[in-house]
Amino acid sequence: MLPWLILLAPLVSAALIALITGRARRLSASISVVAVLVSFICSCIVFAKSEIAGTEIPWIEFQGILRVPIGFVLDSLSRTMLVLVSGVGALIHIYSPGYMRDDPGKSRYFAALSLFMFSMLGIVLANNFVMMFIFWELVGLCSYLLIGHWFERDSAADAANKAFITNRIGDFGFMLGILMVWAATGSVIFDDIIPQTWRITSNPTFLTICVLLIFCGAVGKSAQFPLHVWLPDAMEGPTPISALIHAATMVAAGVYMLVRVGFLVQASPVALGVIAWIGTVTAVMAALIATQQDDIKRILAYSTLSQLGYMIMAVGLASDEAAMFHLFTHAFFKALLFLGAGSVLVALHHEQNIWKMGGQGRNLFLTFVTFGIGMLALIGCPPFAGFFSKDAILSLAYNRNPAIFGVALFTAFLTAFYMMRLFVVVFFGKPRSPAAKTSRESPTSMLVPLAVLALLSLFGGFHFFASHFLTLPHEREAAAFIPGIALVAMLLGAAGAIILYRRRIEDPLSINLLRHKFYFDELYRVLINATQGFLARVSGFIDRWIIDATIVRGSSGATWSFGALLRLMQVGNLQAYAFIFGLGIIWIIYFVLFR
Amino acid sequence: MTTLGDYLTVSGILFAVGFSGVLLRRNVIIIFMALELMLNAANLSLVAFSRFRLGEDGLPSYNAQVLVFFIITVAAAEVAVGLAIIVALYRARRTTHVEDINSLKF
Amino acid sequence: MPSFLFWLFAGVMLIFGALVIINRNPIASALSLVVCFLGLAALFMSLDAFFIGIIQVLVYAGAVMVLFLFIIMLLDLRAEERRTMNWVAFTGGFVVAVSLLVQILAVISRTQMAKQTFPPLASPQTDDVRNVGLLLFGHYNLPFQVIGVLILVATVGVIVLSKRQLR
Amino acid sequence: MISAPYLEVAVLVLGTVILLIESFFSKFDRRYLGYAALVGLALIFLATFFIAPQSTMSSAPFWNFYSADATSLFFKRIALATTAGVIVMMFDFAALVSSGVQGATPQSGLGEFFALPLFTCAGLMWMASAIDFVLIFVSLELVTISFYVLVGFTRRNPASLEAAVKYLVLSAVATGFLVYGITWIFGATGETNLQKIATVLSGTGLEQNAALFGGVLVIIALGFKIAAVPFHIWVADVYQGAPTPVTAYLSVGSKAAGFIVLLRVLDPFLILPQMQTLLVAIAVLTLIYGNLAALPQTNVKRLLAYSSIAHAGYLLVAVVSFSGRAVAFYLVAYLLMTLLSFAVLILVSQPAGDQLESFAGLSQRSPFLAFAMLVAMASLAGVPFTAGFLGKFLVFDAAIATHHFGLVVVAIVTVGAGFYYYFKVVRAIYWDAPPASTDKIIVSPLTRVALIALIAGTFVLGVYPQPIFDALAR
Repeated sequence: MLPWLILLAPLVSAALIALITGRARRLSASISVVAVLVSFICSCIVFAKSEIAGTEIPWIEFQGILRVPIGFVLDSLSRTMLVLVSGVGALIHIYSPGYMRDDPGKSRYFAALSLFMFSMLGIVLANNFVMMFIFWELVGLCSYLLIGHWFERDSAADAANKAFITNRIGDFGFMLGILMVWAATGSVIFDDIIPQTWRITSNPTFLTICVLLIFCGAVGKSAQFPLHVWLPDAMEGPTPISALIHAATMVAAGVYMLVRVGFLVQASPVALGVIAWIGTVTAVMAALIATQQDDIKRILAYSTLSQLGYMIMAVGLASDEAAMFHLFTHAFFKALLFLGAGSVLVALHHEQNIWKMGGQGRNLFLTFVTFGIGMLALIGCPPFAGFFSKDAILSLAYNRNPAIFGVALFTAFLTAFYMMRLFVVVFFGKPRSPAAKTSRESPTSMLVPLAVLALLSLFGGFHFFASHFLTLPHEREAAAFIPGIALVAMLLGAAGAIILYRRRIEDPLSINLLRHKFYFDELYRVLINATQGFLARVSGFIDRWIIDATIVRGSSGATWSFGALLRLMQVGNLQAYAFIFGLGIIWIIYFVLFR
Repeated sequence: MTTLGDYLTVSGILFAVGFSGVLLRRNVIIIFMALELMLNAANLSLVAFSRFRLGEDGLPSYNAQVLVFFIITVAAAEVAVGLAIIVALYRARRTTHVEDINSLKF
Repeated sequence: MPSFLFWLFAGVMLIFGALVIINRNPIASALSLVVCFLGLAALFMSLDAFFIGIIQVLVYAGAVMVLFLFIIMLLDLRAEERRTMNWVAFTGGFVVAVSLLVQILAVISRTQMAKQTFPPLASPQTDDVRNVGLLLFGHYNLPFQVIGVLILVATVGVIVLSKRQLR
Repeated sequence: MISAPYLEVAVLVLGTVILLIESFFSKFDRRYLGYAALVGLALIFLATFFIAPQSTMSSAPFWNFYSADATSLFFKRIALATTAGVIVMMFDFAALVSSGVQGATPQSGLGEFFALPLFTCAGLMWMASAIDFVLIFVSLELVTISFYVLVGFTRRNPASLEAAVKYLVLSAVATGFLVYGITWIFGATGETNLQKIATVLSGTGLEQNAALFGGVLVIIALGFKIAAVPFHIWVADVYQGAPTPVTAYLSVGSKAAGFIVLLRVLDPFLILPQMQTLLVAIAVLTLIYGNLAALPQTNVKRLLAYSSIAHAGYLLVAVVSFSGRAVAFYLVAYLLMTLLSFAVLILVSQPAGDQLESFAGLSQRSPFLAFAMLVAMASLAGVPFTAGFLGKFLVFDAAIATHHFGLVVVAIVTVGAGFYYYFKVVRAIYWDAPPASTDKIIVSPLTRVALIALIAGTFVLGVYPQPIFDALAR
């Protein structure tokens, strides 16, 4: 019963808010918070009592070809994820009413938030691919709704579109991958696939394609290169959303999914290589870009990308433990950082440019302290949580692939650099705008989650705490000098940032390549425009929606023009129609009788 | 003696002539007449088959003739409705030429 | 029926059928259609289907053709003024029609029974009005009633489509 | 217990009564006629559940023509439900019936507008039961002729007339081929009853060429009805020009009846191997054409027309795979989502036209309609959890079971194309800015109820298709 309660409490809340309490905004918020607390408490009980098992309900039964139950998987992995997701979710729910206090769309926000909790917990609990995919899509939908929460702003609507479409591209691959697994093993239920895995692994090419297609889903959802473009834009959503969905939970779903199907992923060395390198490229690229951003949330977004890259890298280096460990700690400190940023934003009336802040350390002392803890955790400063998990991944990389290790180390240096830059510019120096001078600390309901998350960021990485939740990776002990090197890189980065940015009123560095995010958006736009210009000449018809989905554009262009040609058949002249009709008749008679 | 094939051939030619009328003429009324030719070609074949396949009593198969009767009725009804539409079209557009009625396309 | 008469009526029918298509003047087309249908009625009768032959004359030559002529005159359609002929469309249409004809003829030539003559009737008295009538009101009662509904719909439809002023 | 043939009689009586009231009384609100038709159809629809299906009742000649098995009953229900849906749409469309007519009262012509679909409905129901070419022919013609009138009903609108003329001529050509085909089948077999034809066809000494020729011609005519490529050419123009409720009727009712007849007719002819290949070829062409031609379309009505061709393709895949169950389920799903989309289209297009632009920003003008259209588009595209998805799934499943793998591949690829053009509409609804001078759209209670029912149906059947299977298996 309990797993059901975990899953359904947020759904009930979403339904209640959408159908009944839409007008009463305060009540809606309370319902949503209560629901997520119910989920959290149940998750804790489930976590504590390992004997609880989920009941299974038959859902789709097509004799012999497809069986999809609604069933739960409750192993140590999903138990941990449950506590993590519902716990972080609960904190962010508590934080939200304060942040959203003046928003007229508060009910809509909480309905979507509850729906998100439902879907995210669904992904964690799903014991088969079909269920997982459905929740996967639902999560995407919620993310879309929440990014576009302030849909009156064009930038928010565009960002929502971008996220939705980019994710669809990844999901399409994911779906194909699921279909391939199903075709090969005849089942979509994880437990039934495992004994049948040899059917896939016996054919390495099939296996590689299959794993890479499934990985596409993770690339989209976890915003890996080259589908990473949506995540920074997703910061158009309210900050708690950025914290919950686009930092702590949803984007980690890709990693979780890869770990869940680890039995397949680990079997293909080629795919592992691809996954590891994609993770690495994402990590370093995002870190580079982050050094030159001015928007506080964007910097955090790129740091999320970078950390997700670490996790994917760990998966690709065949260590699910390290990936999950980093996911676990990252959830705490990244949520903390975002909520801290949200606190700053509220105080500064939603001014997001860090160069218009400054000196907030005095005005927002609690935010300052907690944000500092999150920052230290992120850059991997001992004894904070990030140190342990990042160290695990670095050791892993050192053992498995020195090239990746080198890049990862460089990324660690960059991480320290840009985070320290952010920290110094925002909290030290003199206030650089009127709002920054008069800022006041946020309400208690927002500070409590900050404090809790700060504690978790502090202890989350220690063995005594984390080992309750996870199987910790062993590589850590393997190479004792790795932490030392990592520490040096971190210190160098931090020191560099402090020296460079202390008491500056504007950015002394300006590297256009990085400032413009390696021109990814521009590159995509140029590609789009070229195709579009060509097609516009063909037809004068511009389809922005497909254009947004850049990668699809290439292949759809050809199809589209063919469609336009077919359409020309409809000349409107009756006689021409009769002629085509006649041709069809002649062809069919010939086809059947005289061929 | 004439064979069944002779009748079928004549009927086939008439059918093709009717269809060519639909394909070649541009006046909707003439196209309509051509359609009548097609229906009547089918009738001719039907009657020929009915005469060819005698019933058990040695008389023509009247089932086919009943069908011919239905076809004639349907054709008449179709002509009535069709001409009504053509008249309405003429009132609206002052034309019965198919080339002039091509505002709906692509 | 002697084949001479068959070919005579068949020839008349086909020539006037073709004239329907060839004539530029709609009235000439309509009149050709009448002659064509008369030839057709004769062919029906040559197949011992006297009732159908008579119906053909009554319904088609009598009613349908009058309707056509009436409409042509009501709309005051003159002979088609010579528009520029679209030769591509013309050739295309012609080729399609000829191909259809070739296919039909090929099917006929491959049909065994087409080479046979008609079997003699058991009695020269076909009494076909009675036989058709019995079938129509007995065995074919259901389709017959559906036809009734069809005519009702056609009537309502014609009225709806041609009322000058909607009430 | 009542007997199946009374259903058509009841529909006819209903239609006739409405016509009579319309002619003999002048001063009353014509919309009551529509309500009467709706109530009547609902009662008759309920009555179908009290009829036990039976294949033959007695040796009376009637049962040579008419079948009352579970499939027929099922398709009769589809016809009744479609007609009811169309009449609901007609309420919203009523204002346009007399527009442009000089001196017309606001409700002129409405009576006939409500009555004619009932006769069409009777025709569709007879088609669902027809097992003899004579009945197939006459009921099909009843449907066709009433559609001539309905398509041209708004005769002051040149587009409506143009559509009527195009439909008239091309449909009459199809009738010509149907009749010629029936002739040849009769010539080859000496029968018009499908069962007896099947016996003859499986026997020896058959004039195979003649029978095949006839069969092909009949399939051409039916292909015209169901809008299969290459006989689809009329669809886009006629759908665009016809009054929108009639377009919906054409694309659901006419198509559903066409498919049941096609299934019945093919049953004896599939003994001949060439037919199978032919149908596969037609299905492939239809899938490709419908989906690709829809891609660049900006007129929503035409878009739906091409989508209707595409769906005929999926249905043909089911036909080729001999899966009556898949055909039936797909048609129900298709009914729900098509009626839904057209109902929304009517409301949205009344001030602004059928172009995609009039959908821009619909989510702000009427969130309810926006959601309804979203559901319709999602279901048409085949998003999981909707009836449309399950329909496609059943079709693909049947095709895999009969080893039509190539066909499945084509179908799946075209589904991908489908997603683009359906979501183009969704994009306009949710992301495009509405034109400056647009008001909120008011949805009447009746339409609202109908839309909610359709949305609910789309979701319920998307997760729980069992009722449909039960109705078919009975």
